[in-house]
Amino acid sequence: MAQLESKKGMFVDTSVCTGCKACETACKEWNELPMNPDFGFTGNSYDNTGRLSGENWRHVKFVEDFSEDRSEQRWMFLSDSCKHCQLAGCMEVCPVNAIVRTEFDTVYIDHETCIGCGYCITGCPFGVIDIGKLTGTANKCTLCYDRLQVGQQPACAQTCPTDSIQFGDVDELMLKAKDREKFLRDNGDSKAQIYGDSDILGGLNVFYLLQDEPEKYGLPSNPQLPQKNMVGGYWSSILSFVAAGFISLLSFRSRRLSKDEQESSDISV
Amino acid sequence: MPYEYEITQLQSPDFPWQIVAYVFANGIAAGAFIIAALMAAFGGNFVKAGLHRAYYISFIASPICGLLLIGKLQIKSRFINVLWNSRDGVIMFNPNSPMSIGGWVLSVFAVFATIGVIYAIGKDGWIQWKWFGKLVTMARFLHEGVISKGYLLLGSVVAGWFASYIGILVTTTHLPPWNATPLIPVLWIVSAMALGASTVILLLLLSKNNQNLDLINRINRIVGSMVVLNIIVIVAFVIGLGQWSYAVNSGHYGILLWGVAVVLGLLVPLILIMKPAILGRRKSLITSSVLILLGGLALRYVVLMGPQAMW
Amino acid sequence: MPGLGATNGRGGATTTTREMAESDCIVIMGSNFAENHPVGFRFVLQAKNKGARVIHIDPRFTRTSAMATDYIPMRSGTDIAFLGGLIRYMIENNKYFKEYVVQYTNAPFIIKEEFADTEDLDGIFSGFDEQTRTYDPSSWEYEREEPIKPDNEPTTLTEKIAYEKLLGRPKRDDTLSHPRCVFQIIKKHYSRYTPEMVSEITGTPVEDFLKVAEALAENSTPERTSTFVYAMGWTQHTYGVQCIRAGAILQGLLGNMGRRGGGILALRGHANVQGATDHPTLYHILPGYLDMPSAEKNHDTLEDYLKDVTTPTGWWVNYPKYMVSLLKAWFGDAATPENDFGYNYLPKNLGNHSHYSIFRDAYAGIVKGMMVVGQNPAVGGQNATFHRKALANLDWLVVRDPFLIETATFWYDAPEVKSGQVKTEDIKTEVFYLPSAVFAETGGSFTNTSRMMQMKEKAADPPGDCRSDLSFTYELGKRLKELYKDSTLKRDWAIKNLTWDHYEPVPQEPFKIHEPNEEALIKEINGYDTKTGKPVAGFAELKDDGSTACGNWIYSGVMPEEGKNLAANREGDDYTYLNWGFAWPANRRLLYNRASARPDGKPWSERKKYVWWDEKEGKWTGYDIPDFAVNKAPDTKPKMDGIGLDAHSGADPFIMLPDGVMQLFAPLADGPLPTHYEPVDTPVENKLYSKQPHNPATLYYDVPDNELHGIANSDYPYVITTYRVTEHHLSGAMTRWLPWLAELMPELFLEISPELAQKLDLESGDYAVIETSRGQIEARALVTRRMRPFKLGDQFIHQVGMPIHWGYAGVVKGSVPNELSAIVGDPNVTIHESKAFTCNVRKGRIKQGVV
Amino acid sequence: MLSRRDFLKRSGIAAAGLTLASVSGIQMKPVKAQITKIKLNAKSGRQVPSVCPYCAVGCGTLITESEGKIVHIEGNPDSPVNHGTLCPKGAANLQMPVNENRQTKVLYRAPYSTEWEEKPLDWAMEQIAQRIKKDRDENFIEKIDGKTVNVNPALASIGGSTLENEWNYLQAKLFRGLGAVNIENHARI
Repeated sequence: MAQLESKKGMFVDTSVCTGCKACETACKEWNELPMNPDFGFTGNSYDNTGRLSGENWRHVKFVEDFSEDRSEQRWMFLSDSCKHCQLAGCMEVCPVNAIVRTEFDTVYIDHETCIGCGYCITGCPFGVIDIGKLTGTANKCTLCYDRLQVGQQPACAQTCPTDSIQFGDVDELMLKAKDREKFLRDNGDSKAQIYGDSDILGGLNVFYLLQDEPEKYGLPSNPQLPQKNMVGGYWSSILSFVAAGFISLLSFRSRRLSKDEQESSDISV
Repeated sequence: MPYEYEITQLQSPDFPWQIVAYVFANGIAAGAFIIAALMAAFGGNFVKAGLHRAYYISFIASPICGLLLIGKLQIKSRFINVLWNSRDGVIMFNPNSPMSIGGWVLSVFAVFATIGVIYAIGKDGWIQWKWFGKLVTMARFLHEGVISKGYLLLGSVVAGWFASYIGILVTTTHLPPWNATPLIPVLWIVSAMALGASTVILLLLLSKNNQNLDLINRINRIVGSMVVLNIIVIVAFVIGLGQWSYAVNSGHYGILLWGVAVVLGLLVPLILIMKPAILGRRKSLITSSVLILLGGLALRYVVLMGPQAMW
Repeated sequence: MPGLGATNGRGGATTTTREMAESDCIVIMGSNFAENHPVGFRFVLQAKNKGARVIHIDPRFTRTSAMATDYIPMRSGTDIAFLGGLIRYMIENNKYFKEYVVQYTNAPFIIKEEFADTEDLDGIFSGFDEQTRTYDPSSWEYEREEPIKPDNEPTTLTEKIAYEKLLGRPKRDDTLSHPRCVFQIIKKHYSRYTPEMVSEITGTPVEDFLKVAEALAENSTPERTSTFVYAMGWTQHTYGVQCIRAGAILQGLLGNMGRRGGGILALRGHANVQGATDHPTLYHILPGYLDMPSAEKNHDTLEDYLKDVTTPTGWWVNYPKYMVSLLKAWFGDAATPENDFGYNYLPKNLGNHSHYSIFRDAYAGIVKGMMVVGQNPAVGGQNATFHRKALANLDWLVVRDPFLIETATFWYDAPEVKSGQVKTEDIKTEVFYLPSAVFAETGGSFTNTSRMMQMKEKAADPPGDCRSDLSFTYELGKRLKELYKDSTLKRDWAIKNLTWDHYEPVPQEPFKIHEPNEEALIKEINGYDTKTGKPVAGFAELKDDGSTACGNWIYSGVMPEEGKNLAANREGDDYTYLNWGFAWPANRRLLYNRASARPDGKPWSERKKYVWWDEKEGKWTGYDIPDFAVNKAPDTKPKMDGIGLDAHSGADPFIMLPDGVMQLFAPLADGPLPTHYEPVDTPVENKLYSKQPHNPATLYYDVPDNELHGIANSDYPYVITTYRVTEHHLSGAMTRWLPWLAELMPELFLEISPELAQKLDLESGDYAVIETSRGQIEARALVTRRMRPFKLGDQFIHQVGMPIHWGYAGVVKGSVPNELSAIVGDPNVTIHESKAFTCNVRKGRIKQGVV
Repeated sequence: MLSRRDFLKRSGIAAAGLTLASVSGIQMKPVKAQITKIKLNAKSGRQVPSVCPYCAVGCGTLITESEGKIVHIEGNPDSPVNHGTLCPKGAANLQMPVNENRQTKVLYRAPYSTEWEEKPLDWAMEQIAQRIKKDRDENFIEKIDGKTVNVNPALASIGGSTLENEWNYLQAKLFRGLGAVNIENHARI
């Protein structure tokens, strides 16, 4: 059994992100991901990537927050990817244990084991995972597991021009994030908030400093594990089995055959 | 104005058509087994004659289920990973994943179905090889021996679990229509009973000896009660979805659900069961069973494909 | 970059991207810093996180505005009105840096009687010739004392020319109160640029304008410095150079030039646009910004030429040394004093051979053959349809590029061919397409926007027939010299005697395709002693008697010893990184840094000390190499009859300029002071000078389909500006063929405000047609509140904008936005006006959609 | 069929139906995941320092070359200009050399022809040199009303801002040697 060597993660500070998408390109360059097959102009600000998918492991979101009279003017960017959650919905539902917790405390999809069933896609509360067109297996950010093994930082953290994506130990990063949050709040950015502290799925190893409510960025404010529904599923299946079984027995055994059942002489004809 | 991001950018798993066919075959296999096992164990005294033939259905349906499940995977050659984890060299079992449990339930059910078919073949006397005889005696002991009631009950429970685990699987997700209601497993079990019973009736009608008469009528009454239960559960399911009911009510999903699954697949058979005279006893039985099968297929298509089209 | 050249003495950014982090107030105007120089922007954010003000002035709310502390909207094309307003504000409210202005600028100098300002002549300066539409600058001279000639005889060519041209010292009034001193002239010139007038012209609310003025004033003191950042938003106008001049004057008045965290950062667009103007593939200069001999002036002999271009005082007194050394480098031993070192075998410019003139001459059949290397004029040139017509009139065309770009495929792929207006069979041009190696497959160097030359190393051999452009030019030169080997004609002297063989490629493991000898080339650029062949240590060692040769004097010092190439240094540090690469001149990173110290040599403040006089050592020292004579004490008195730097005192930081001080008042082709004029296509009148709506000295081109819209043209009511996005690179030739970048920005789009979009019934994603008299294109509408209508007095003007990266070839295709803009030129550098013109927008698609 | 965008716009915030947690009330504990180490091999090779060819900031890059092929390009952490960071264009540098859209053959289009022909490089170089000489000899202007000008108006050179200093210097030297005056690059447009 391997040991946890360190708790690596990334802190994405959206207050210094200029939305340049270098992280998207660097991720594709290092992982040799192909062009998004159904790319096109989306009409949603400068975001033509649309969503995370088998080919886009990083997706920069563009949120235009402007009042009618332009008194409030904010253009917010968020470089979204897998959050490598402590309580990972995908890992919980994977039927073949292809999704593992690595020695760096990150969530990695082992491409040799994955059977491409697609169940983890529904397990992730953030809609991160998708089947890769080339590999047929589930695909998502690996936090550059291969680079970590040779002591390098992930390609997106390395390339981020304004150091918005910072790589390191999760605990140190969280301290840095808390300072940053305080600095922003003191300077009039009252809605600045950390998303991904231990209150969300036990803590996200890739966490964000947002400049507004999570909903504005399309992030769930209270994501849960899918397992919260499983127990109810068992209860309802057991109860319904008993009910169905009992009712069918009742109707099978009832004495009085109905009139026309007696005259059913013509069945065998 | 450019639209903001949806509440959460969830993804559809894009389960292919095989999942609908699988759940259909699963329903028939499990339903048939339950009818055969439960009625044999607790059905009271009645002419058991053709009942064992139901095991043929569940035996034939379970490999079909297996093949369809494998067909659903993107990497088909690695289906065994569900049971054996070659990387760590251990049995693969993840209690938190309904799909992992589903893999095992399918295997266990296949064992019960095999034993059942051996018992059925034994009764029908098809295979006379010596070594097969030993198996038949063992099957006969299980099916008719002193522990038969317990064995058959256990078999039924496994069959029930096999029928409903797909419901639990789709409920243990983040896609709102699926995880917004506890009733999908109920839907599958009740629908499975109806499908199973109808298939058994069709099988018995084919064998044309009339001492099945009483058995067919009794099973037909099960079908009647299950159809009623089915309708109730479907209505409860759609209401229970709350504002997500849109996923199954809109467009062609709505037509399939209410038109085919409910009216054609349940109401018409209910009438035929109540008033067989309309088409004549034999013809109405056949039509009602076929319609129930058709309705069950439509129901599975709507409940599985509708919500996926939303994400 | 004559804007900065005329004001400070050198045509280049005065500071570095790193220096942004030291600034207290960064004004980004005419630039989208975060979009087009994203990595440079990291230092702006470092400054912001240290509490600096980041002000972005732009018609659009862009990625830079998202990061700025203040976003200030402004109508395209009104930069000078805004800056003029700021200059007036600083003077009227006494916020200028008095001691800096008096000591380090020509504010106290007195101008001649004959000078008349635009306030007197309603929009034009004195000396304007209506026929030729040009200025005679003689009336803008200083009033000078009597010249004092040195009594000894000149010993060298440099002294001979300098003694002859020596002028008297300009009269000055240090109280800045004389009515004809530069300070008062500037005060009068901008007196009507009040905040209200500026708001009416630019559409910027008055309070926003005052926010900028106060921020700049607070942060321009001995303790605090502000910096300006600009790019194409300032330059691409028919008064582009004057926009830069306005910014430079403002920085001069605020005392920010040459100081830590101050200066002006010009953000150049291409990796080596600075290098391509230093070793110029430009028509009007020779290497090192030496003037190109011209047939229109008295440049008949070397001496006549030197007399015309050399300034007797200031560093440019050494001009003859650099010209002779250049000729020795080019012609080697064949260049002798007897034949003026081969001067007369160089060509002389017959007039304006700028980009548009070349294409006009190509269209007229004067230019027979054109070589296009790493450029894409068929899409990048203004009025691109005309550019393609010109290409179609060439006899032959060579295109070198890694991809099959639009310039190579115009004859079958261009919209006018696809729509049937032009037939491929009718196009006579013979086209040679040669695939070229890319940056990773060649050595060589780039000079970045902060004048720093960095070497690249070759990583792998280019595939197939791809060759580096350097080996192509070297091979071509070898073949041409072979063809002219036996010619005895005088006119072939130059090509025959060009020194060429020392570039012979030296095989280098592990490669199979070899590059010309890079070291020999850099040694030639650095300069060497013609007798010993030893590289010179710097341009101070260059002589005017032919004993030294130097390919480009401003890079002299890059190879002080044989084989020691400073541009290949790779030892960085966290501030001025002097050991990383080589910055011209003499590795100085921040120009005019003498001005970062008081006249007496002490730093203006402890917080902002950068270069100061070390009393003990008796030399200038600091974080950077002093842009000054190292051992010249601050209290040195100027020699009244001295030439060169001797004529300057110890407190004259601008050593390149004749009087050693910053020229707030500086003669250029369109006047000594920036003046607000409307673009040639504009929706409104010029509210300041009714009789002069446009820049009077604008260069107009009468080429087909190039007619202008003029003022308030009802067919073209909306202001339009063109720009770039970070995912693509200019004409898209280096990004539209890359799938990873093509998918990030797949289609040409038009950014439009919801107010206008509603009027035109456009929603995000709809197709819109954009029309001008030059062309018609289609684009996807991107409706966003980042665009806004501008309130000009009682009038509302709508503004739209679109990026220029698309064309009819590549992984992603689209219409060519440059088909909309007109060919028109600024009088100093003939740059076009694609940052502000007018257009019409309607919903729908054009007939033969390109895509 | 309703596309999901319209669907969500219609219903606004999702008021889910009866949630299972409310029904079952039991929270299933997550499985204690064990740690798994899977050995991967990162791309590696000879590191060559270079400069990004796009904008003028001059970011330092490191090119990884193995067996004569360029396999990866990322920012050079030692460079004080960019500290190892790159913008999207810089991060996509690899697709300049490694790109199937890239041309590797010399193409020639004869006058009035309607398609390309592939030609050897040597042939093309020779043709170009001869054409330059022919045009120069035919159109060279030595004197204009008595003043020597030595101008070859027939030749033009366009380009240079995207190319190395060494090329710009050599091109300027060669073309001035040929008497060309029509020399321009991107700096002006």
